[in-house]
Amino acid sequence: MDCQEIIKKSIADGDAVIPELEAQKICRNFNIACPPTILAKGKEQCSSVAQAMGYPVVIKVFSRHIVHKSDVGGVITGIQNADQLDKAFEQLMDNVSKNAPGAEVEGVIVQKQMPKGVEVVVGGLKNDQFGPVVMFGLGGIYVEVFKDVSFRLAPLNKDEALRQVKETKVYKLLQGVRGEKPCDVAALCEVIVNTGRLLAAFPEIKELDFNPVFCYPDGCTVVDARLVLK
Amino acid sequence: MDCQEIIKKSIADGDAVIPELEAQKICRNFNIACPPTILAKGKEQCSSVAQAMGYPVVIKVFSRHIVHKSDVGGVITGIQNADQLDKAFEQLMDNVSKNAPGAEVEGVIVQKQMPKGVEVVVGGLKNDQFGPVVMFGLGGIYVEVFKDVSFRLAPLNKDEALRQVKETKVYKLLQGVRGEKPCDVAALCEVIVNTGRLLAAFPEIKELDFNPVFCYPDGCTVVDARLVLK
Amino acid sequence: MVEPVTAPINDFFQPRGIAIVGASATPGSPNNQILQFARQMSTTGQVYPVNPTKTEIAGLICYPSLLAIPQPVDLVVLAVGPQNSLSVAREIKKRREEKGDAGAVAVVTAGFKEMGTAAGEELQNELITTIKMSGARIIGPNCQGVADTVSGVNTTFSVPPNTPRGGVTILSQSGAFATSFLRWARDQKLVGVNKFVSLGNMADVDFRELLTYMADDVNTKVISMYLEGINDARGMFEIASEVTKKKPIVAIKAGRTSMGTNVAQSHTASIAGNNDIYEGAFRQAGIIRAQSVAEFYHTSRVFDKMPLPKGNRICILTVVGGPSTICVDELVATGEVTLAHLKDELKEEIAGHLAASANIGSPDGYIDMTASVTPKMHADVLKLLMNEDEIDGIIFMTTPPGFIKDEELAAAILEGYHSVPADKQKPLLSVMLAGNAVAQCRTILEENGLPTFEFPDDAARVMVNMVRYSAYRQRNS
Amino acid sequence: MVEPVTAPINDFFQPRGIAIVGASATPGSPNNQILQFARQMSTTGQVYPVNPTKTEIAGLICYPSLLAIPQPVDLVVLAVGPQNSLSVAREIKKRREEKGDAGAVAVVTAGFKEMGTAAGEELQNELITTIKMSGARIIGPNCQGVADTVSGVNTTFSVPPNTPRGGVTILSQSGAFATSFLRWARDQKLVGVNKFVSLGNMADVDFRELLTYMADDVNTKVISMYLEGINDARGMFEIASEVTKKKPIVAIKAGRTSMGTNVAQSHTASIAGNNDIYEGAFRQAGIIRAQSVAEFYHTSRVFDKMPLPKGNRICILTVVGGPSTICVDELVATGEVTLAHLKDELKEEIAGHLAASANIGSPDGYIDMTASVTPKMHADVLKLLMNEDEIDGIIFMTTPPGFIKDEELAAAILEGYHSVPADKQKPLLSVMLAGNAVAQCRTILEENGLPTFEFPDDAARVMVNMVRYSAYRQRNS
Ligand SMILES: CC(C)(COP(=O)(O)OP(=O)(O)OC[C@H]1O[C@@H](n2cnc3c(N)ncnc32)[C@H](O)[C@@H]1OP(=O)(O)O)[C@@H](O)C(=O)NCCC(=O)NCCS
Ligand SMILES: CC(C)(COP(=O)(O)OP(=O)(O)OC[C@H]1O[C@@H](n2cnc3c(N)ncnc32)[C@H](O)[C@@H]1OP(=O)(O)O)[C@@H](O)C(=O)NCCC(=O)NCCS
Ligand SMILES: [Ca+2]
Ligand SMILES: [Ca+2]
Repeated sequence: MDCQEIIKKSIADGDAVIPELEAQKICRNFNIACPPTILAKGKEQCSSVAQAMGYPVVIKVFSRHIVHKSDVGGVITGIQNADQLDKAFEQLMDNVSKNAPGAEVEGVIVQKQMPKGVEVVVGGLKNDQFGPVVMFGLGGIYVEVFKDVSFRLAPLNKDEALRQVKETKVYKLLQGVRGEKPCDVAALCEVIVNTGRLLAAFPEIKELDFNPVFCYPDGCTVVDARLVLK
Repeated sequence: MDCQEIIKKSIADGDAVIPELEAQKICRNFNIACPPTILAKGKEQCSSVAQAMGYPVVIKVFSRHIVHKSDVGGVITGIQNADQLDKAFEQLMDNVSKNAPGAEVEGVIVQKQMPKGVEVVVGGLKNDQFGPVVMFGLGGIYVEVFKDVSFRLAPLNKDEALRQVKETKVYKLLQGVRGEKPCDVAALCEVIVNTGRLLAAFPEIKELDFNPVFCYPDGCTVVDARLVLK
Repeated sequence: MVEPVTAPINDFFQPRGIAIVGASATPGSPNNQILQFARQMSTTGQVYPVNPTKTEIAGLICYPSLLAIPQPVDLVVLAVGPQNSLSVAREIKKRREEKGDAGAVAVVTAGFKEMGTAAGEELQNELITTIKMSGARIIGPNCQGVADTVSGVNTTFSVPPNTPRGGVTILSQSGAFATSFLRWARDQKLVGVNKFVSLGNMADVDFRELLTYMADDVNTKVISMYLEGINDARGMFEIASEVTKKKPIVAIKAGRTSMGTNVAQSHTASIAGNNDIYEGAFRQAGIIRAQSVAEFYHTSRVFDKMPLPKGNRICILTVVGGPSTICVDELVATGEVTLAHLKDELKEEIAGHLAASANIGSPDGYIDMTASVTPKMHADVLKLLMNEDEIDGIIFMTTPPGFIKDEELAAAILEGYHSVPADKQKPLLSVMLAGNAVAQCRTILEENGLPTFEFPDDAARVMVNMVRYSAYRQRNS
Repeated sequence: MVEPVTAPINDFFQPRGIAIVGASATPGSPNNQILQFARQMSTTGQVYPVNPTKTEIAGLICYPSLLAIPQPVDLVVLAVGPQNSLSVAREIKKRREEKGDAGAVAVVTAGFKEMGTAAGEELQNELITTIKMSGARIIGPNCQGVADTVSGVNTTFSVPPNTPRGGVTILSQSGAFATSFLRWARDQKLVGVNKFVSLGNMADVDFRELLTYMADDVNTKVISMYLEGINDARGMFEIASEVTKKKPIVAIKAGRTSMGTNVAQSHTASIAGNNDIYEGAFRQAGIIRAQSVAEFYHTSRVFDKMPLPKGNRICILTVVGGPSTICVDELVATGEVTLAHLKDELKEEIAGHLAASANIGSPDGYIDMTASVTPKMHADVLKLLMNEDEIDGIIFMTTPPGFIKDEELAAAILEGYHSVPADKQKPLLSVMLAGNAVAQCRTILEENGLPTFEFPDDAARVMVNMVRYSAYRQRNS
C-alpha cells in the first residue's frame, strides 16, 4: 500500500488516528526514521522476529478494539532476551484477556526498544488561516507545561528548520550539556522538513504528533508517530 | 554525631562535599526526608539490610578514594530481589577493582530505590550581598537549560515558599498533568523552609543541591543531597 | 457598454481625480473634514464634492451625482450613510460602465459587517458585489481610506495634510490606531509618512494586494502593519516573505491572548495558540514583530530614518554611567547583538578627546564620557566611531547637561554622524533621557534624520530589531 | 568640647539652616546653581553661601568659612574640589564640636572612590572618617544630595525649585537618572515629588537608613528607587520588607545581565545570577520591580496618585476597539489580573447611556463605546463603573475624537471619577493614544490627580503592579 491507500483505508475503517504500523509506513516513505517494527501472529513468530531484529524489544498488543494499549497492560518494554520475551508474551495475553475481555487480538507488534536520547517533539497541524504548520520543541510530558516550542509554516527548508530549532531552549540540550555529545541536529532538521512535506502532501491529515522523537549523536528516531485524520 | 560534629569532621577530613551518608543525617535532623540508606560491610550484611529495607534497592560503593562513583561502575540500580543483589554486589566489586584499582573499599551503601516522582531541585547558596538564599525549580538535567527556578532569601516561611514554587512553570507539573494526581506541594514547601533553616544554621555550608527531589502525591524525598563546604 | 475591467490598486494612490460622495458643508463634520483634507493635500486640485443638496461647498462646485462630474475620477470616497450607500454603489457601477474610470472606492461609511448583525453583513455583501461587478476595487467599508503624502491623496478625516513626509507606509486594520501613531509623532516630527491605508472591514482589498503594491513602490521605504485578524494568513505571509527581501515590514498584532482553548486530538494542536503560529510566521517571513506599541512606533520610524547595520556589533556611547546598563541589558538579552570590540588604537584616539575620568571600553564596546563633556567631544568621538568598520551601530545616551545648548549638542551629533561617506553609514540612535525637556534638541535631530528616544530600553529593542532584519536580508539576497 | 553625638537623618530634610561651602558667584556654574536652587526652594531663607574669596553672592552675605556662620546650620553642602574637601571636613568637625550643629553633610564633589584609583579611595576614606568622627552623617560623595519640596530643602543643581509637589520620594544611585525622571515628567506634570535623594558613592548614609526614615515620613506616599549595586543587599531587603507593609516601594535595577560566569561546585550556585536573586528578593520583600524605564516612571507616579485596587478585577472602557486588545493582552499576561465580570443589570444600565453599536461585555469586563461618544457618555458610564463594587480598577482608553474639546473630555472623566465617596475609590488609568496631541487633556487630568498614558501596554503593566502590591499588602496586615 502506498501512503494514499493507507490513508484511504484508515478513513474507510473509520479510524480517527492512523494505526501505528501504517503511520510508520507513511513516515518511512517521507524518510522519517521509526524504530524497526513488525507484526507477529503468534508466540513463535514473535520470537523469530525479535531474534532477527535484536534485543531489547518492546511488545504491544495489536487489536483494533483496543485504543489505549497501555491502560490494559497491552505494552511491555525492556525485553532483553528470548526467555523474557516468552514470559512477556504470556503476561501480555493474560493482561489483555483480563482487562479487555471482548477484544479480538489480531497479533503482537514487536518493536526494537530504542536507547534513550534527548526527547523532543515534532508536531504538525492544519490551521484555518495558516494551512499546514509544523511545531518543534521539548518533548515528553513537558510539552504542555513548558511550551518550549516554535512554529513554522510548512513546507520549509532545512535552514529554516534550523532557525526554528534554535528558537527553543531545548536546542541547548541538543548541543550537549555536562560533557554529553551533541545531537545530530541536521538529522532532526530533516525530520522537521519531511514532516512539513508529509503534512502538506495529504489534506486528510489534520494533526500529527511525533512525541517523543529521540535525538542521538548520529540521527534521530520517531518513537511514537500519531497521525490524526480529518 | 550531631550536625555540627559531622561538619567539623568533614572539614577535618578535608572534604569539599559532605559524604552522602552524613549529608542525609543532617537532612533528617532538619526533617528533610531522604531514602532509607544503610552502610553495609560485606555481601551478607548487604542482603540482610536490603531484606529489611525492602526491594527494589540501589547499591553504591563506599570509599573515600572514589569521588565520582558512577564513573567507575560503582552504582547499580534497579535491584529487585536477593538473587539480583548477589550478582550486583559481585559486579560492583569487580567494576571497582578494575576501574579504581588503588581504592580502599570501606563498604557498600544500600539505598531504597525510590519510585519516580516529579523531579524538582531545591538548592541553596551563600551570597556575598544576600547571605543564605534558597532556590527551587525544575530538576534533573533540565536545570541549567531551562532555568525554571526562583529564589528567596532564607530563612522563609511556608507561605513564602509556596509563592516561590508558584513562580516556576514546574508548579503546573506538580499540580498534575494528563490526569495524574497532584503532588504534595505542602510537603515540598516544608523541604524548602527546612533547607533555608539548614543553610542559615551552618556558616560552613557554602552551597547545597538537592537534585533531584522526587515529589509524590504524599510527600517528597531528596534523592541526592549534596552539601558543599566553604 | 465597456467590458468590466479590474482596476489597478494604483488608482487609490495616483488618481486623476477624487470624488467625495456625501461631502458636507458643515464645518467640523467628518464629511466636511474629508473634503478639506483632500483639497489641502491635493497637488492638482482635482477634488470634487458630490451632494444633491448643495451646488457649492467650500468654494468648490458640488455635483448632484457622481455621474455629473465631467473630469476623470479614479478615486471615489463613499461617505454617505449606510442606507444611502447602495445607490452610490450603483452610480459607481454606471460611471465605470460609461466612462471607464471610478476604479478605486474608499468606503468610509460604518454600519456593515462590523455590527455583528445579519443585516449589516447582508448590506455589506450587496454593496461590495455591486461595486465589484464593475471591476472597481474597494477599501473598507468602515475605514478611513488612504493618504499619500507624495501624490497628494487624502480620503481621511484624521491624517492632517501637513503630516511630515517620509518613507513609512502604514497599513492598519484600525484607523484610530494608525492616526494615533501620527498624533504621537507630531510634535517632535518623529515619523515621516509616505502612504497611509486604513483597511477597515477588508471586504475587498486586503494586506496581500497592498503589500504587493508597496513592495515596488519607490516612495515606501518601510511598511508598518497593525493587524487584528486576517482570513488568509498564509497568503499574506507568503507575499510578505517576498516583500521583506526588498524592504522591512514591521508589525504589531493585537489579540495575543487566546481566551478559548483548543479541542484537539494531538498535543501539537492543543498547545498551538494562534499567537504562537503568528510568532513563527512573522520570523519565517522576516517580518519584525513589535511586542509593545512603543516598540512598533520606534522600529517603524527608525527603519525609515537609518541605514541597516551591516552586522551585530554595537557600541554604547554615554554620558550617564549607570542608566546605560539598562540599555546594555536589553541590547544583549536575546543574544542577537554583541557589544563591539574596541581596538587599542581606537581607544587611545578616543581617550585623546575626553576627560581623564572617562571610561573607555569597560566593558568592551562601552564608552562613558562622564558628565564633563563639551559639544566638540561628542562630534570628535562620534567621528571615530562612525569611521570604525568593526562597529555596526551606535547607541548614544545622554541627559543633556544644562550648560550645553540644545542647538549646539544637536549640531555636534549631526557633525559626527555625517563625517563619513555613504558606504560607512550605520545606525545611530540617540537616547535623550529627559524627554520633552530637550524637545528642541530632539526635534533638530529628528528633522535632520537622526532618530531620538526617551528611554534607553526602547532604543536597545529597536537596535535588536534592525540587527535581526539585517541578518534576514543577508541570508535572503 | 561637646561629646560627638550621632546626628539624625532628619537633619538632611528639616535643617534649621543650610550652608553651601564652595558657593560660586559665576552664573550657570553648578556651585552657583546649587545656591540659587537652595535659596529659591527655601521657605525660611536660612541659606548661607561660604567662600573665602567673596563677601556677598547673589545678594546674600557670603561667609569666609563654615565656622563664621552665626546662625544654626544643620545641613552642609560640601561643593569644593576634592583637593579642598578635607579642609572643609575639618571645619565641619570643628563646628560640630563647638556648636553641636552641622549634623548632615551632602558631599556633591566628585573625584573619590568612583574614579577606581587608590588615591580616590584613600581621599574618600579620609574625608568620611574626619566627618564621621564628629557624629555628622554624610550623603555622597559624588552625588546631588537632597531636595524636599515640603520643607524647602534643595542641595542639587538639577532639581528645579518649581518641581511639582506630591508623594513620590526618589532614592537614586544615579543623580542623572533621577533628574531625568523629573525632566521627563515636567511638561504634563506627570510626577509629584516629595523628597529627592541622590546617594552617590554611599560612603555613609545608604538605602537602609533612608528607607527606615521614609517609612515614617508622612509626606512620602511611595518610594521610588534606582539601584545599581549595593553591598548589604540582605539588610536593605529586610528593612524594605517592613516598609512595604506601610507604603509601596517601586524599584528599577540596572545591570540585569551578568557578563561573568560563576565558578561553583553546585548547580544552584552555577545558575544563580545576581539578577535572579534580586528578582526573588524583590518579590519576597513586596517591592514592585519595574522591567523598563517607562514602567518605573509610571508605576511610581501612579502609586502616588491613585488608591490601591481592592482586588484584581479590572474593567476596560474604550472608544478604540482593536488597540484595546493590546491592553487586555498585557493585563492578563501574568495571570494576576482578570477582567471584571459585568452583571446583567449593570450592562443594561450602561447600554442606556451608549449608542446601539456599543459593545458591552464581550469579552466580559470590556466595554467599547465606539467612536460615537459624547463627553456625557464618558461621565455617565464612569459613574456606573466607579460605583460597582465588583470592579476593582478601570483602564480607560481613547484617541480623543477631534470633535470633543480637551477640557470637556477631561471634565467628564473627572466628574465620573469623583462621583463616588472615598470608600468606593479605585484606580482609573486613562490611556490617551495620541500623546502630546492631547497634551491639554492629559495635563488637566494629571493636575487633578488622574494619571494618563500614551500606550495601552504601559497602563496595563502599571495596573498589574498595583494589583500585585495590593495582594502583598492584604497578606501583610
Ligand atoms: C459616513 C457617515 C459619516 C455619513 O453619515 P450621515 O451624514 O448620517 O450620512 P448621509 O447619508 O445622511 O449623507 C451625508 C451627505 O451625503 C448626501 N448624500 C446622500 N446620498 C447621496 C448620494 N447618492 N450621492 C451624493 N450625496 C449623497 C446627503 O445628502 C448628506 O448631505 P448633508 O450632510 O449635506 O445633509 C456615517 O454614516 C458613518 O459611517 N460614520 C462613521 C465613519 C467612520 O467612523 N468610519 C470608520 C473610520 S476608521
Ligand atoms: C564640586 C565641584 C563642582 C567644585 O569644583 P571647583 O570649582 O573646581 O572647586 P574649588 O575647590 O576650586 O572650589 C569652588 C569654590 O569653593 C571655594 N573654596 C575652596 N575651599 C573652600 C573652603 N574650605 N571653604 C569655603 N569655600 C572654599 C573656592 O574658593 C571656589 O570659589 P570660586 O568658585 O569663587 O573660585 C567639582 O569638584 C566637582 O566635583 N564636580 C562634579 C560634581 C558632580 O557631578 N557631582 C555628582 C552629581 S550626581
Ligand atoms: Ca476603525
Ligand atoms: Ca551621579
